Amino acid sequence: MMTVFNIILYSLFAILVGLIFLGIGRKVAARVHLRYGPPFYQSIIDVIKLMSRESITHNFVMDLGMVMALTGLIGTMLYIPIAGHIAFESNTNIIVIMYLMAIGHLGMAMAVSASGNPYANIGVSRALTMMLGYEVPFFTVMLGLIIYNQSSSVMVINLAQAGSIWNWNIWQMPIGFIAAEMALQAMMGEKPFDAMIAPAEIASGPMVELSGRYLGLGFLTKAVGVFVETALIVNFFFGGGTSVITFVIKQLEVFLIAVIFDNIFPRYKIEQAVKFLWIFPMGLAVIQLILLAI
Amino acid sequence: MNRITVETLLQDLASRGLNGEKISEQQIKVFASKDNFVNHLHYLQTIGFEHLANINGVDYIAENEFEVVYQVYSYEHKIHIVFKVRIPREKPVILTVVTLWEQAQFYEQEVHEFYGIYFEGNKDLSHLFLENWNDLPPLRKDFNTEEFSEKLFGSKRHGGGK
Amino acid sequence: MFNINSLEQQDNQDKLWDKVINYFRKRSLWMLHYCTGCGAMELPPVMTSRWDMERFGIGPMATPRQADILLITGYSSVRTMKRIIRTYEQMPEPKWVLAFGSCTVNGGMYWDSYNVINNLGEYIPVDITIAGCMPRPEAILDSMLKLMDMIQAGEAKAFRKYKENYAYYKANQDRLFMERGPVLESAALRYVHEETEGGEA
Amino acid sequence: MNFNSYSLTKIAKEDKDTTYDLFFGPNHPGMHGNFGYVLDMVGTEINSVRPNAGQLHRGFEKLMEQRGWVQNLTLVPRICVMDPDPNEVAYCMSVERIMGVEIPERAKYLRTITLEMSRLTAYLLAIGGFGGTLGHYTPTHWSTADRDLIMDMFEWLTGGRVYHIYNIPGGVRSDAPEGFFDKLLEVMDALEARLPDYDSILFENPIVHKRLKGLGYVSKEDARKTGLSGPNLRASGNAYDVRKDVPYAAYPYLDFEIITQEGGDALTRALQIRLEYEQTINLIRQAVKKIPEGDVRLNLGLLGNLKVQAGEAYEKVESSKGEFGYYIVSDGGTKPYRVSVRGPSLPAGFLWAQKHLPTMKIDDVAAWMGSLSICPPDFDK
Repeated sequence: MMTVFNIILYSLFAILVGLIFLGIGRKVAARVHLRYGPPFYQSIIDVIKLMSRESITHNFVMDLGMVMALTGLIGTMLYIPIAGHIAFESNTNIIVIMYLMAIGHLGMAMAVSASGNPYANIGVSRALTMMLGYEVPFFTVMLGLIIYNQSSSVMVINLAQAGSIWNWNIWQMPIGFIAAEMALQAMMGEKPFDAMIAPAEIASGPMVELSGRYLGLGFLTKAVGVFVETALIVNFFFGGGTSVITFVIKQLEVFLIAVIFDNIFPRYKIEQAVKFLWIFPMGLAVIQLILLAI
Repeated sequence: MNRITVETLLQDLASRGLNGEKISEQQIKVFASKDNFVNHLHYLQTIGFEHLANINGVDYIAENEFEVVYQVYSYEHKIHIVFKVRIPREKPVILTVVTLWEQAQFYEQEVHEFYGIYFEGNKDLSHLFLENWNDLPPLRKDFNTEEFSEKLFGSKRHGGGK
Repeated sequence: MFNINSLEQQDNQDKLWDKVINYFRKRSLWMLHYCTGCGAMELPPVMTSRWDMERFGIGPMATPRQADILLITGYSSVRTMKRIIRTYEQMPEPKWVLAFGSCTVNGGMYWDSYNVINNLGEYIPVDITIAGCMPRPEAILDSMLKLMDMIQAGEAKAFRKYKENYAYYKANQDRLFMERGPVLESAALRYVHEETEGGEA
Repeated sequence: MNFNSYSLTKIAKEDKDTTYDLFFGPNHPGMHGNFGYVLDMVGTEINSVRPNAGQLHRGFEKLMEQRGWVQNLTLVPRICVMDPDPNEVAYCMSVERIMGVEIPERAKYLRTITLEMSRLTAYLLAIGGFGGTLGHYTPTHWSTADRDLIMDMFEWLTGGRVYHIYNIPGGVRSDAPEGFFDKLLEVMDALEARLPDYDSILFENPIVHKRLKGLGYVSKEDARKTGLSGPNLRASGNAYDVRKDVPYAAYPYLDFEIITQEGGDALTRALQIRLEYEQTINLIRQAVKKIPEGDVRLNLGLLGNLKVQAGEAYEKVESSKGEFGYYIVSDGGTKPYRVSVRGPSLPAGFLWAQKHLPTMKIDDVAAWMGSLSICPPDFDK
């Protein structure tokens, strides 16, 4: 019973924090554009509005896919420690996280292919291609972390960095951190790696056919995704957090760096993006791995 | 190639049997017959008039003739030629110039759509702009646009006032 | 023609829930990124730094499925009208239509054109019309704020009008799009060319 | 790493059933205006393309035959909403040519200033367009806000923000208000000071270079033969500019060079716009400095009843998109007998679409369209 309660609490927390992050991101982007921007709670309003709208479904697979995308990411989130709190304790949770994170995209792919819109299909094939691009360097960095800490538990990596700021992995493996940051940019779908959304090319890609509740679920997936991805970086490189507040502040910093980069670059084409990801972050990750091995 | 002036160009064209008139220092108009105008345009193209700016029609309903006007310009000589060809209104058929300029394809489609002039040799004269159009080509003088709008869209002069 | 009474009855049924949800609806208006005419030229200033409509939660959206507002930015030709109707019918409810400029009221300066419809309201229901050619950015922003007030008060119900009077709208639409004969008698003067042999020059 | 060489789409090209029609526009965020291409696709590669025009068709040329000579001035700027003044000037010049009148010197300078201001607004939009099509919205937001500085100046000068109807047959409507030129020079300084920002965020951005380089190449000869004009022509290495070759307004008195580049691809066209942007600021400064005192319009009698003697003329003006030409036939009445408009975008929008797009993927369509500065209303009319 307690676990069920925990799961609901964790998911609500992740969704709320993710949505507020998205709102703050929009606000920061607006400042870069020299304008005021929406209030920070705008994303929450958007989602509530979307949930109240008429929703057009194409078939059962579309409903299932959208729910699968959201639950996949929420499932991932449950294995990630937030300032020492964790829903499911596990010794090898990096492996589980690696698997579960793909489910979000696969669910989206299922839902979107079911709609049959060619723009959506192009978008989803781009999203999956992009996944190939960023997962390889990101998991290589993770491999480095596992070797360095002799453990594949996020909690252990987290605790190893406790004590002082200088224990953080960002100082221990700076090259790996840069590689992970680049991969993170692609993971969150921020520019220059947002080829899967690309409104000017494929009219917002996977979201073309989504209306009302489905788009709302898409937003929630995005919000949880942001939470999960920033939480991973904070756990791996910034020493987790002593309290939930500091943890979330660190997450926000990681997210805002991504937002700033998002606003100073145009987007790569998908093949250019994958090429970039397989050369630069991958190269850096391998260099880091070699340095650790020596 | 020597720079041609308006006067020498008019003389040159007169020797080839084309009447012309000067409009300004850098612009002339030329009248050609529908039988051999393509040759003349080809000649003009070879002496440097390589820019086809537009093809448009004019409906001279009083004289019962259409006129097809080719706007040709030379980057070298800096002269613009308004090249005019008259065709009868009952049988508005003229040769195409797609072989000389590729973009003529679309100008001819446009003139066909708006005047009903047929360009012999042009393979695709489908409508570019109008859909579900069964009336006279709209730019002909005997097409009454106000009456059309009134019947189909219910428009009223002065917005229905007065 | 429009059955106002039944609309009001429907409104009274779910008032409380609507009041709450209307707040969220008015604070998050997504408009469709479709420029049907030249009035769209004043949208970039409204969307970007100078007037910044995102302050009010208004933003452009890529597809009709995602959008709440359809902006008819100026005159619409017959071909555009077809696409507007398709777009409008794809949008999920609740949806609103803003019509820009004089051309959408009575054709404006294109009143006697053979390809521009005169009164947009005959083909789809319009919530707000903004006068002017083209409307200034302030007018656009003001109309958005007015629409927000109308949504909060539950007055912006034109999309229901479309359902209840579908026959009326459909008849008007069909007049334009159904296969039809010539509108004017002068069409008999048309010349039809028969390809002569050796047509190639 | 060449993804094309082993992609499945190559195999699929032979299979007839795998192609599908994709409607790129009119209702598409990447489309410039209400226009569209129907793309015949295999995977993400384009097989062939069919322009889907006509959504903007208003029958301008017919309507102009229904209205008086001066009434038509309300119609002409609406042919190109991004850059409206060249239309007014070309129309007025054609009318003046038929009437055989010469406008006062001060009016010529005022026309030049409005033309160049209009060009600046169009270039700022084009800069925003480059950003938007590449998914880079920061320059879009900046440049649209900067464009408003000029819009405010236009409003002060003419009373209209977008459509000005400032040029009339015989000159311009009224003289510039007091203090206008000083303020205009200030605005020019402000806009010039913004250029380094645009350089660093857009024109020198490595990803922009990567995206645009080699896209939509037009060779020097092809550009001349197919009727491209304006920045597109000059970016392919042709030194042709109506302002220099067939001088009009006050351009003969101003000192400027035709800017040409050799590249011929989308990147060169983007840089061309950036270079000409600088030149335009310079031209406005020169014109403001040299403007003489005097009348701003001829007395042509009551303009509402203006009669133009029989005749015809084709006059062209260099707009931000290329050569705008007005061919006007008058039969001596109170209405034109025929007005034909030459819009600059047709060769790019139709012909080059059919040449370029089948070599591209869906990714590049919007950027390609922006780079050729295609403005659909000027061929849709």
